Amino acid sequence: MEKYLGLPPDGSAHGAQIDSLIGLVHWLMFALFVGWGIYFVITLVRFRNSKQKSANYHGVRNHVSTYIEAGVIVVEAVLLVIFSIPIWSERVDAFPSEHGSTVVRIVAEQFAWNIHYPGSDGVFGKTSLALVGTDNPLGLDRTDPAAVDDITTINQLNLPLGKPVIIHLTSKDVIHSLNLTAFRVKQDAVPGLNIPVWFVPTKTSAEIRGEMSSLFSLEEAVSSLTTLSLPSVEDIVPAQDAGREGWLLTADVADAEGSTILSAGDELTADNVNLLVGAGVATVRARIAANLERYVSTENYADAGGAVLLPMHETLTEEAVTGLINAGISGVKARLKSMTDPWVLNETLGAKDGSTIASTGEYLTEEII
Amino acid sequence: MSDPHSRAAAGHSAQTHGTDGRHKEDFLRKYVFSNDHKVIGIQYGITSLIFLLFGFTLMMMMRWQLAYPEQPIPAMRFALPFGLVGLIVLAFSRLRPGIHMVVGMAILLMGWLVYWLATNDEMMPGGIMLPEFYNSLGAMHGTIMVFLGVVPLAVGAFGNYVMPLQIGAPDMAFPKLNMISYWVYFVGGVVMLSSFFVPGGAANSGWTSYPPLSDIATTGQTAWLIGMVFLITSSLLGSVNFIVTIIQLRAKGLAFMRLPFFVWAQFVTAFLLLLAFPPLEAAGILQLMDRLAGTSFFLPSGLVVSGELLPNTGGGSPLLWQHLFWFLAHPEVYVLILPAMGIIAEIIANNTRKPLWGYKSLVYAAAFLGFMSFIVWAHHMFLTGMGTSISSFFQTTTMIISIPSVIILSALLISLHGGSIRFNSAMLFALAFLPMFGIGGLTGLPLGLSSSDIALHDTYYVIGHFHYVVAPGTIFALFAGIYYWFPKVTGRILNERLGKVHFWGSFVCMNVIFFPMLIQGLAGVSRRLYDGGSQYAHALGVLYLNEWMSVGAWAMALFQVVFVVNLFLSLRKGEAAAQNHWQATTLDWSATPTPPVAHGNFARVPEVFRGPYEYSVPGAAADFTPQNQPL
Amino acid sequence: MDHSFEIRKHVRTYIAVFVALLALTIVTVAISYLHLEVRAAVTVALIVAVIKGGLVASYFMHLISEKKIIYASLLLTIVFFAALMWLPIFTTSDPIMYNNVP
Amino acid sequence: MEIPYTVDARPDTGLYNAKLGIWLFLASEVMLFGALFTSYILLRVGAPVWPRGSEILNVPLATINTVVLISSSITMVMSWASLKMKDFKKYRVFMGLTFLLGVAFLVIKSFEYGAKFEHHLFPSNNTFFAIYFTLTGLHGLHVIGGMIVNAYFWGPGSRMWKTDPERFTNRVEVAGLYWHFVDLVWIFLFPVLYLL
Ligand code: HEA
Ligand code: HEA
Ligand code: CUA
Ligand SMILES: [Cu+2]
Repeated sequence: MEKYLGLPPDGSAHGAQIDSLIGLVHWLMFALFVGWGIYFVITLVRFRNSKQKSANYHGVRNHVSTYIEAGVIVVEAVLLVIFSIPIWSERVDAFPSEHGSTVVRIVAEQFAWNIHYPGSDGVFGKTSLALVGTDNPLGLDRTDPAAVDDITTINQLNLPLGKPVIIHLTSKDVIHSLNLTAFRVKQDAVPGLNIPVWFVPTKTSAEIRGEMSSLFSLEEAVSSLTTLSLPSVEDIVPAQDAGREGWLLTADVADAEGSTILSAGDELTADNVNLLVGAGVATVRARIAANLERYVSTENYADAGGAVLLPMHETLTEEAVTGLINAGISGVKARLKSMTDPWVLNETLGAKDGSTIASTGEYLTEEII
Repeated sequence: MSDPHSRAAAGHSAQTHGTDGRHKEDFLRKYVFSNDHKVIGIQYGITSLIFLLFGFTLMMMMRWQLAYPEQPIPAMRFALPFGLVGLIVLAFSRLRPGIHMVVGMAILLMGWLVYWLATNDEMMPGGIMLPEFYNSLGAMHGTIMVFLGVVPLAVGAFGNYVMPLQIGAPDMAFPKLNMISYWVYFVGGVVMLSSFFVPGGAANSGWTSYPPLSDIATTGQTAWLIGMVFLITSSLLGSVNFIVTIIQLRAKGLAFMRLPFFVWAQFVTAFLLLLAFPPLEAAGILQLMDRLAGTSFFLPSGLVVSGELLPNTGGGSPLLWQHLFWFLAHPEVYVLILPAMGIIAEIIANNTRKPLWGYKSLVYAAAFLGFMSFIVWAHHMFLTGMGTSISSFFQTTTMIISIPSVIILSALLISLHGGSIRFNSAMLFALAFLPMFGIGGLTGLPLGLSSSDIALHDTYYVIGHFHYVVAPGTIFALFAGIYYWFPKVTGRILNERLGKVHFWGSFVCMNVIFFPMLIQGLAGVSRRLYDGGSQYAHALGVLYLNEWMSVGAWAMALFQVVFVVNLFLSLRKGEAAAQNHWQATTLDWSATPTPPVAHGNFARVPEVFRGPYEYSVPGAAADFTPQNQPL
Repeated sequence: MDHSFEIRKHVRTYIAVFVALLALTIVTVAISYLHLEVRAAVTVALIVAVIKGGLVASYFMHLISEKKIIYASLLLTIVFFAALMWLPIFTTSDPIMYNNVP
Repeated sequence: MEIPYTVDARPDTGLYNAKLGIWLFLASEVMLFGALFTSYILLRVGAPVWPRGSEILNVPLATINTVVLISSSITMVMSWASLKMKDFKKYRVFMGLTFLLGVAFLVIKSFEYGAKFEHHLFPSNNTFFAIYFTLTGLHGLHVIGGMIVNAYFWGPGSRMWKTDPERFTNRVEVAGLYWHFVDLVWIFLFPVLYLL
């Protein structure tokens, strides 16, 4: 059953247990649904009123359904007692000894995972709230002898293969969800609590990536690429609106005398808007430049003369897009970058309320730091 | 076809009222601040349908973002249908005050709100949705659907209108309180809607409003909390009223075990609302204190938000909120399903022309379900750091609670056997409910086992699970109920042909929308992602489904236009309904004219002589023997 | 005819209950000045409060001779209240077991 | 058509509607305050230190308030008993007293709050004060609600005594049940917040 459910690749020692439980439950679900489904369809056909002119007051007289219900109870009990509870117990009670394990601390915050390795001494340096700052998000006290060899990273977790990993998970602000999909690890990071999680990674990211590409047809993904259409991003903007950061002019703007005050590509900052309003300009042509760099073109684009403006697989840049607009091209076929480069860690790690976390960065290298 | 007596009685409420000077009521008393449970039921019905429509539209905007992240939203395309439908409804009003007028205006207002949201530069610079705004839409979609749409429709409208009729009561036990419940609900709804206009927009911490995020969220969250306090108060008053009515006002001879299953469902539901809602009210008060009075009920010490140490003293617990929230919210999901099951049971018995199979086991299962629903809540919290014993407790109770649902479903399925099944629109929706709820319920099982929940928690599998139960489940049941009782309420029948178009279209669309969610969920795609997972490597292979689902959702909207047109067309031009149009056995159809007597429901107090579903009794003259037919 | 005799009898009970409540109030306050250790203080204070609450409910609110339906509803409430109170406490007292000596 | 059992009890349940209604409402109130007590316990259990209420709150004032509320309960029950004995005058006296005791409770409470605010003790100070103000504040709101009802039955609402005395007696009984419940909540609040 697991095979047909399309579960993501599994790179952990315990993942197979979870997957097989998911498979088993789905067998139960499948049996119940198909069984009752067949019964349902047959009854509907057999007892339609065009065929069955009058109903039978008593209907079914046997109690077969009671046996089915008893059967469901038994199967559920088995799933519970033999599978779910023992698996859970192993996850939360049977922590491996810290000797022989890789121990890391992960402190979540909007929008990053702060990762703290104890270094060669195996002891985490002291941290203090007072020291927390942009360059020291963990508040690590470097004067503490235990902290000298500590290593901290953001959004990048490198772990050795085949050795248990113990993560001490907490959060600085809101609840986050640590979700390492390919390792069947998921745990809420709750501020104020320190929650331990453990697993044994058995595959490198390269291996997992390999499995994914064989698992999913890339063709399919490519055929569903989004089209980033330019004309609809272009818009007429009333200049007296406050500054519009992120909006770029698409044409030069001249004042009444005809001298250019702003040129295409300039951003509509508050200052520039004031300038325009001062010059009596009421509307300008502009377009939004939101996150263009996240897209990669999927076709070659050339101007009427055949000069290449934007080749395939190229990141959409300001110049390229401006060139396209100038050449009168109305849309670009593009896709989100992360599709070819799936292992770039996501920086928008949502909250548990909005729960998300990217999981899979470049984290599995052979050697521990 | 039309029974002359019933038409005359129907006329009573419409015309004769004004002329018979005895109780001349002004418009306000009669339609706005009415104490008649039927009018209040209709008020609930209209209001909640409009909210459903709005919740639906918020979802369509989200689905745009999920299908085409980073592309500007075509605001007009979202607002236009409202304009069209609103104008159609207004056209039916012939520009005279009345139901059409009110609803038409309300729909236009919603359309304007949608347009305003979609073109709001703060939330959608250049028409491109900000993540925060996506979060607002999600939180408000969930909240509106659950608390302002489905519950008021299932309980406030159907319960209010039908239950007193089915038990032979002249009204609810406390008619004034009933009116107050409605208006408190209305105010709560207005507060919720107005939160879109506060700085920072509407609440954006999910319908679950988990702190600390919700404690530090923008002002919209405060509005959400205040709105919730109103909604909870309304539900509490309503549930007291329901329970007292069912216990005290049953007609002579109507013993508990002769109650239609719908009444039982409402009875259990009322208890759930009564006892599960107060803890959320308490939690809401605590969160309001956190936000307004600077307390730290849900804030532990030492929080650093965007690099700043939070000034609160700390000492609180974020998980406390989760316990209080889910103590309500799990029973709440059964509040969403029980009335739906009640409706389905009525319609199945009626359209198979035979008694429900295993009436007693249905009743006991419903009661047991209600009881158990209070002690499974922490299955929503498996991943908050639970040890083995407590997680075993909650997964065991969760497995136990699935059994009564299996029993109810089995009984309803077996009830079909031996029937003479009429496939009218109401029955089609009711029948579709069974397998759809089946999928929804069955997908609850892997979530209920804590070990498999590790993989599935917070993924689209959860979203798929509960939408199967609430959308093609409950929403279908509500549609079925509307087709079934519309004649009772209005004296006219809904057009069957349009009804079937509505059914088949919705049925296909629902599955196109929600089945892919299960697939995405198994592949590990997280919920509440404003880009639909396009940044996830493991989502790669199932990402194309996003567009399918969105197209399904928009197609779904088209079929709802058919429904709205049907409602208003039939209200004006529909075929007149006979008194007992469906030849039903329960008192709502058999003991009162169609529509029922304006005050007091019954011309004569009915007396009950038999069980609720005496269809095709061997040797009886007709294939139905009404409950009030003397022995 | 009426039940005024019976009511008069009730009135005497009410006054007795009132006196008992006053006395118990003094008892709790007095005990609190003993500065018992927390666990004992909690136990005693709760026992006294339960007695007082019981008196109010039984006599002023006539629970002592109420109808079955009311008992049933209250019993249900008490059960759910107990669940609401104890299950979160059990949950917090059963966290993931990390019993690790490095 | 009249709604049945607004005055007389339904034979099989032995209850009139409002009585069942108020008890159900009180059941929901039990869950409301129950949830707050649960929060109290959870927060207290999780706190490294928890102040003793008796050391920072004004126990004498609260004791007086306890006595005030208990007294108001007895006057409330007496007002109902007076109606039962058909003594409307006495009813007015007892109901009036109940209301005044409610006022007294609130006045004392406001002194207590005032003193706290003067010492810059606010809900935001710590979890103890947070729960203290929330619980007593919510309880205070319930007292105010009860007083509004009582005032109504003392004044305009009492006209019903002339037209429908039995129904009026029932209403007073129902108002009384609510009022006793508010007293009952205080009986638990008092030791939990002030003494422990
Ligand atoms: C109406 C609403 C409703 C209903 C009825 C249910 C019913 C059930 N739910 Fe669901 N649930 C929700 C609404 C609902 N749920 C919501 C809204 C959420 C998410 C909240 C959020 O996080 O935002 C949720 C989340 C949720 C979770 C948390 C998941 C997570 O966040 O990780 C869990 C876990 O145990 C769960 C379990 C169950 C179970 C075991 C049932 C059982 O009661 C189901 C029992 C039913 C059956 C077993 C089906 C019987 C069918 C048949 C026998 C076959 C019929 C076949 C044919 C007709 C062909 N649900
Ligand atoms: C009762 C509850 C309910 C209902 C019915 C629905 C219905 C639908 N929901 Fe919703 N949904 C939730 C409750 C509900 N939802 C909740 C609680 C969440 C979680 C929020 C969170 O994460 O915090 C959620 C989240 C949610 C998401 C996930 C967002 C995310 O995680 O990022 C999505 C995504 O597609 C979605 C889609 C849909 C769709 C396509 C429908 C469709 O089925 C809609 C069908 C609707 C109708 C068919 C309405 C028809 C009625 C009319 C047309 C009225 C007629 C009007 C008049 C006569 C005036 N919902
Ligand atoms: Cu960070 Cu979720
Ligand atoms: Cu649940």
